[in-house]
Amino acid sequence: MQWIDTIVQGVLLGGLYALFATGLSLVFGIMRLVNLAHGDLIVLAAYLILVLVSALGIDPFTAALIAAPVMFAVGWALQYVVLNRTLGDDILPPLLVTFGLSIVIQNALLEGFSADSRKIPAGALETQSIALGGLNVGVMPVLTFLSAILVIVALNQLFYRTALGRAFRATSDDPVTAGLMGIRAPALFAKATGIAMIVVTIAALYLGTRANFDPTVGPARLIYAFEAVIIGGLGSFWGTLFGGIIIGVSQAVGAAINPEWQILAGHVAFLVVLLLRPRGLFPRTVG
Amino acid sequence: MSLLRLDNVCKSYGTLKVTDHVTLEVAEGEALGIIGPNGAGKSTLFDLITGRVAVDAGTIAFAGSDVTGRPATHRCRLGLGRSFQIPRPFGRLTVFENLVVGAAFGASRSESEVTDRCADILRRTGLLERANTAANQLPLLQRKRLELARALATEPKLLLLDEIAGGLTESECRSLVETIRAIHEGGTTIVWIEHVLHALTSVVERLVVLDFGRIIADGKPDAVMASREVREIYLGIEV
Amino acid sequence: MALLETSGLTAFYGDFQALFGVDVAVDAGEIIAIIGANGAGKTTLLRSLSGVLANEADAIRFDGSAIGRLAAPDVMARGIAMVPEGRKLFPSLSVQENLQIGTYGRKADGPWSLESVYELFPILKERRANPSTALSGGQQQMVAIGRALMSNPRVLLCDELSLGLAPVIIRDIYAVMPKLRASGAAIVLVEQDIEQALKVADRVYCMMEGRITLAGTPAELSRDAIHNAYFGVA
Amino acid sequence: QGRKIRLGYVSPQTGPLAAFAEADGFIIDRFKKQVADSGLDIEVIVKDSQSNPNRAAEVANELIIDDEINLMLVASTPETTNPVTTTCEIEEIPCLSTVAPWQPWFIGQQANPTDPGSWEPFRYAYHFFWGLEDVIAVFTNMWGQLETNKKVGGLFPNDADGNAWGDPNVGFPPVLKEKGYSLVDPGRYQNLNDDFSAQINAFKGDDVEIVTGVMIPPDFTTFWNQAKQQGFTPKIASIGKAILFPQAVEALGDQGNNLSSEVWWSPNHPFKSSLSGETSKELADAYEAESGRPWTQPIGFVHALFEIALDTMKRVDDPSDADAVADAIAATDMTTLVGPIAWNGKGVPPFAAKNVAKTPLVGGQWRLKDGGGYDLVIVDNQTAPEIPTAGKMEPIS
Amino acid sequence: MAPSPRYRVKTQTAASRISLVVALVLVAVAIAAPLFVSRGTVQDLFFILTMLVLAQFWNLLAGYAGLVSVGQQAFVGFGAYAMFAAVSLAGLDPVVAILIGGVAAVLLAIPTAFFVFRLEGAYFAIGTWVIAEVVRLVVAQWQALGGGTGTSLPRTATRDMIGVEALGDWLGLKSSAAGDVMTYWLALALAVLTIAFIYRLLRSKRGLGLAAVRDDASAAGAVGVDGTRMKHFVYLVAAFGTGLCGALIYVQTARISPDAAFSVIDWTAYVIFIVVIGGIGTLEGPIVGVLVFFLLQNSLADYGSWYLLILGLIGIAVMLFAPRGIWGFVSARTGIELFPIRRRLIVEDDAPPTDTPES
Ligand SMILES: Nc1ncnc2c1ncn2[C@@H]1O[C@H](COP(=O)(O)OP(=O)(O)OP(=O)(O)O)[C@@H](O)[C@H]1O
Ligand SMILES: Nc1ncnc2c1ncn2[C@@H]1O[C@H](COP(=O)(O)OP(=O)(O)OP(=O)(O)O)[C@@H](O)[C@H]1O
Ligand SMILES: CC(C)C[C@H](N)C(=O)O
Ligand SMILES: [Mg+2]
Ligand SMILES: [Mg+2]
Repeated sequence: MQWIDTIVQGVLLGGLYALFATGLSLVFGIMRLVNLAHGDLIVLAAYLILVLVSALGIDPFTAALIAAPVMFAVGWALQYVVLNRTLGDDILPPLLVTFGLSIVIQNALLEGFSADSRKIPAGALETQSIALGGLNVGVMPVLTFLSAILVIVALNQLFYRTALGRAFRATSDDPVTAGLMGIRAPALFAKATGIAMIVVTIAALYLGTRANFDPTVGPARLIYAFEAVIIGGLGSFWGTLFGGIIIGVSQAVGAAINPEWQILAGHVAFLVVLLLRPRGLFPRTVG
Repeated sequence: MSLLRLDNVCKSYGTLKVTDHVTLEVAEGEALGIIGPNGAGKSTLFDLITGRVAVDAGTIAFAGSDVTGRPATHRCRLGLGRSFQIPRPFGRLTVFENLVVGAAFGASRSESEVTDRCADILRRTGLLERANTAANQLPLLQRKRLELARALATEPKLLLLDEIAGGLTESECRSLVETIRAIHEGGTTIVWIEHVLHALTSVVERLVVLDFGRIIADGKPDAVMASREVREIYLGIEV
Repeated sequence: MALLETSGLTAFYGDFQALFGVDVAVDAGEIIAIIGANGAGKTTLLRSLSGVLANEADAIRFDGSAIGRLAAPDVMARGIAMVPEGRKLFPSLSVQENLQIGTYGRKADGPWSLESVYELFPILKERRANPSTALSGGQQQMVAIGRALMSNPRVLLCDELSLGLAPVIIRDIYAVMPKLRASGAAIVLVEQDIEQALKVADRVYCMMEGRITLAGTPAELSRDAIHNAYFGVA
Repeated sequence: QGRKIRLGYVSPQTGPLAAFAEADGFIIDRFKKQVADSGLDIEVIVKDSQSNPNRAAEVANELIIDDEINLMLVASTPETTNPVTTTCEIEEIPCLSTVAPWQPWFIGQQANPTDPGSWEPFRYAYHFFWGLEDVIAVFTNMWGQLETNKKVGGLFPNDADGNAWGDPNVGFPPVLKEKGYSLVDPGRYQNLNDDFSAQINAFKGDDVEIVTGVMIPPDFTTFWNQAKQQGFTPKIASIGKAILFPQAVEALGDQGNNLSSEVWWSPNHPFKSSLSGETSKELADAYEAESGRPWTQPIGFVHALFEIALDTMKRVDDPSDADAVADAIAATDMTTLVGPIAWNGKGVPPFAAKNVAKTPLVGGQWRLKDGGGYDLVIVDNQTAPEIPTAGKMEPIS
Repeated sequence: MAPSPRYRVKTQTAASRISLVVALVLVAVAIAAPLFVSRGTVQDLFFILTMLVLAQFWNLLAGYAGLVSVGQQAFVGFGAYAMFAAVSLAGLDPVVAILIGGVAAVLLAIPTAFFVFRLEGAYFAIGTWVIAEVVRLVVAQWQALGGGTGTSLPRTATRDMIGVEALGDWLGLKSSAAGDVMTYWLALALAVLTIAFIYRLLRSKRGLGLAAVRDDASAAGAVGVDGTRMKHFVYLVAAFGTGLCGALIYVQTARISPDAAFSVIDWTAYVIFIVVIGGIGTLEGPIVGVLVFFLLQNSLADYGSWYLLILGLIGIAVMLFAPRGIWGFVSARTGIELFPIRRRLIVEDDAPPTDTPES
């Protein structure tokens, strides 16, 4: 029973990691852009939600709804004005620019909000739980997991069922030929980052209601998010969820053996997967 | 005695068969031409021979040893030199340094002993004035010559040339032919992929035609060129 | 006045000049062919026309306006579609999606739609759910043509339709040219396969080393003249 | 007299630990004014550790070498105090340190922390704060006020504080055993942990009624919410560090009620500033009025740090004589805002007696106010009866 | 083939001959520096030199071998911990322990190379980062060295370091200052040896092969250059140098903890910043970069979070507007190279062939 509980909690944790990772996966999959500021953007969105909650007295879910279009605009502008200029074969420019951005966001937030540890209040929801045949699972973790699935289903619909999704895939295959189809890669990339920022807002909602955050906590989970993306395979959203679950379950199982091995177990699982499948578990075939 | 032997070599990219059971022998000292439509798998054949791309099936033997699974570096040191159809110079190195890389690594020599040889190759390929230019500064035609020069610097027993005559003026073309003839006469075996037929036929003694990854003709140039199939498929000229 | 015309068009790849003052013109409903050896600059010419390579505004005029400076998506939106050399299908997209994406930047009324393209190339309808990589070269070429037609272009640029295709398939592909012309589009064909080009073209330009070396109707041009222009002196 | 005295001060003004230093500016500004009145010529040079141990060592070096300070002051968490103290000890510069339990400060700077035989006292470094034995006493006293099964769950991270609290020799385990408590300690976890299910399962499995530990705020929130979600509510939760600052407790919504923690300083502490004569309450009120933010516990200690610095400097003839300054620190005997300070070895084991002076510690509980927000109510003072209590220990409902 | 006297290869330029002389003078001045500069300056120089060494090795990896690692802190931390173990637990002299730090880093690099060389590009970058995290987490379990708490060097260790006492007597310094001078000289030696080694490597046949692999790995394979071996070699060398440097840094700091020693920000992010600002793929770049970084840090560090904010903005701006860094910008305009590695062919009896600098 305890092991089942461990696995269930690990899977739910994986949902959180997948939510952190999906925006990253989107941007990485379409533009091959490694965004080191991803975690900080999540924290930025969390502050935005917090401000809306405290200024307007609304609940966090409504606030996230308002924050999402704002973050879309932030992402759009960021990609259009800055990040598009770093794209190319060399991975260093995006790495360095987003790292710089990470430092800038952290310290700007520090100036604006101080180092206080904050939390988005979610009221009674925070501690509610559902009894599942002898197991108690928290409502919030379940909501987080369901949101991850919802986000992935929605992104898959967008990606595989709409003209915009076709354009994303085509541009990611071959931006020059995509131009011949009338696709403006810079604007399209900006849209992709905008959409990634909507996912970031959802991740921020759960990060901010789950535990305290301060301007510097962004990078802490970035590495798990990257691991989830890479385990899943470039550009596969379900793969990213699966990657998140692998990390989450490994951590939970590691912790159940000894909390000293919790984080280590996640990393080791990542390395083992890469050892066996250097391109991840579900790589999208590239022609 | 055959220097290179391909035995039922196959290669597919996804569902596309690019090399389809190719069996081919090249004798020591021979000059062989390969022609065929775009996408017939000519360059891929070179990739397979040099080990840039791994075969799906079949074996490749060079200079008496089976090199099928061996890395490109190894094959180069055994004496396989090639030029790339789309030139791939070491862009930030000078032209001269590009050759030194070939001579020092491909021919396993120390740097100090290769200067004269590389300079001599540069002179013969008409690149001496550009010796100290960064390779990414060269215009296309000189890049193609650099491909040839760098391949020569590895002191190959077998030289694989991939479309080096395209876009040359008539006199340039003639001097290129002279150069290649001289290399051949110096004892180097040559396999040459070329669309500029008159240049090719003035050097090679044997012509192989590739279509859809298969060898569809193999023989003396005149005979091959005269065959109805080749004229239709390759030249697109109705007889 | 011609529908699409260039005057003194030049093109560079870095320091390397690939086109030296090229003048060509296409009228509505006309098929012109551009022939020449490898590396003559044919593809470069089409890449300039389609906006992939930037140019002086006035070097290219389309329907009365200077479009040389426009980027590929803007050129495409005005009605110049391209079938690129080597087909360049999107491997992540299915056959049908490859066709659909042709309308992304231009949705114009006209004879071409998913149905009419499938009618033109029935085999594609059968394979519409396949990934585009799973098609034979000829079928891929059909997708590339269909994809360009989907936007109902006013000018269709075709780069080496016969590239790597078996003669029979080439014949099939060229058989649709009259249908395309009948639908009202002007067509620019780039070809190494001289015979095919001469058969369907109204006018022919011969290129060598980035210049037009010969122009005229197929009837006006002798084989020898073409051979000279094609290979230099044989 | 009349000689220029330079004090260096290192604290984490930016980064994750910045909350500890938020009142620094307030205290130092007032200190400068008060010094001016005293007739001494004292300059205070402040450096930011950026919450980074590498940076802390670097700025300590700068203060010593470039600014040629006579006395180093350092505060707030072992991540700040230890690199600075180590540097001072090597550079032979007197160093006064606080706001870190003395064990992670003292033992954490020994070359081999696992071998007590090898531990050595410091020549120039002096520390004042409480120790683990105090927090253990305070916690067990609070727990003793309520009826429990005496099963304790421990949450100790693998950092300086966590390792000290969980240490099998000097930490909680031996004392709890002696006092009849049984401890469930699943092991050292990493900070910024996302999942405490393993610990919660272990606690549930062993029927734990008391939870204790020293955690960073996000981790405690994660743990606390998960515990409730997974149906685990202990009677008592006594947690160090995480619920130190009122904002952190407020972040818990109404889930913070009756959480308990050690109290090192509060406006109710019956001590006065030797600089200004203000009571604790007056100083806290002044801070709240000036900054518009609630008082925090480090205020008393940072203030006391400067009190001792001034007192010491008044007693030395040549501030640049490091040995004289160190000896003067050792000879301190005064009452500060945080209580009496003297390095007389009282309550400290012999190996650390020379370098550590202890301050009183009591226990408190956060109580939800009617209009929202929390009050910190002192509920146990058996360890320091001079500090008045304002209520009794209550179980978490 | 009989050598003919007509052709000659030349690498030096007028600028490089001058710079060699200047460099020798500078090194001589640097050796003597502790005699006439303040202790603060000696420590600043120590910081500059050690960051320079880290930057040169990262540059060797990323700029010359195309291996963008964000996990070099693994070697800094591991080298430093090995040094601590050798000093605190085995009682060795710190100078010996520094060497042990370097060796330990290589021993760590051998198994990790096996992992990371299965990955490419961004995957390689993330892979190196994860491995550094794993090493940090494992070292944090090492209780004898303080686990997650960290530990300090025995106070007497640096004092008793070889030569420190003699040095102190000779210069009339107190032992901590003499220790500084000693570690400074070690850093100076390490930096000079690092630059000399990398410069020699780049001028050697191996360096030429490395450049070829960087420019086009596939073409390099076709002319006989074994790219995999080349990259392994560079990775191991960089690990050794980085480990040595990490050990040296922590001899001076005397206090270690896993978070500090394996800090991705301090030992990799700032190092990347230095290399990129200065100019990646040149030996001069890291030198320029470390000076700029030092000046920025010194002039801005008192502005709290604004310092880091501005640092971040400068990094972004340089990458966007001068992607080849300050030195790249200068040398593209002036053609100056202080460490020329280009082999120029000189034809003796003709006029020398014309030179065109690379674009
Ligand atoms: N890496 C690859 N992945 C997928 N397909 C490939 C790859 N390399 C080559 N091809 C395909 O293999 C086929 C043969 O290519 P190859 O370059 O060998 O032709 P070729 O005969 O040299 O043609 P050309 O005369 O145009 O140079 C082409 O259809 C090409 O698109
Ligand atoms: N991206 C490029 N960079 C540099 N040079 C190029 C590039 N693309 C083409 N060239 C060169 O420009 C010239 C014209 O090329 P282009 O592709 O237009 O010729 P083409 O007539 O289409 O030849 P083909 O029959 O081989 O398709 C050639 O010398 C070619 O090698
Ligand atoms: C990978 C590193 C260069 C930076 C890291 N992501 C951080 O922000 O902490
Ligand atoms: Mg080819
Ligand atoms: Mg072409």
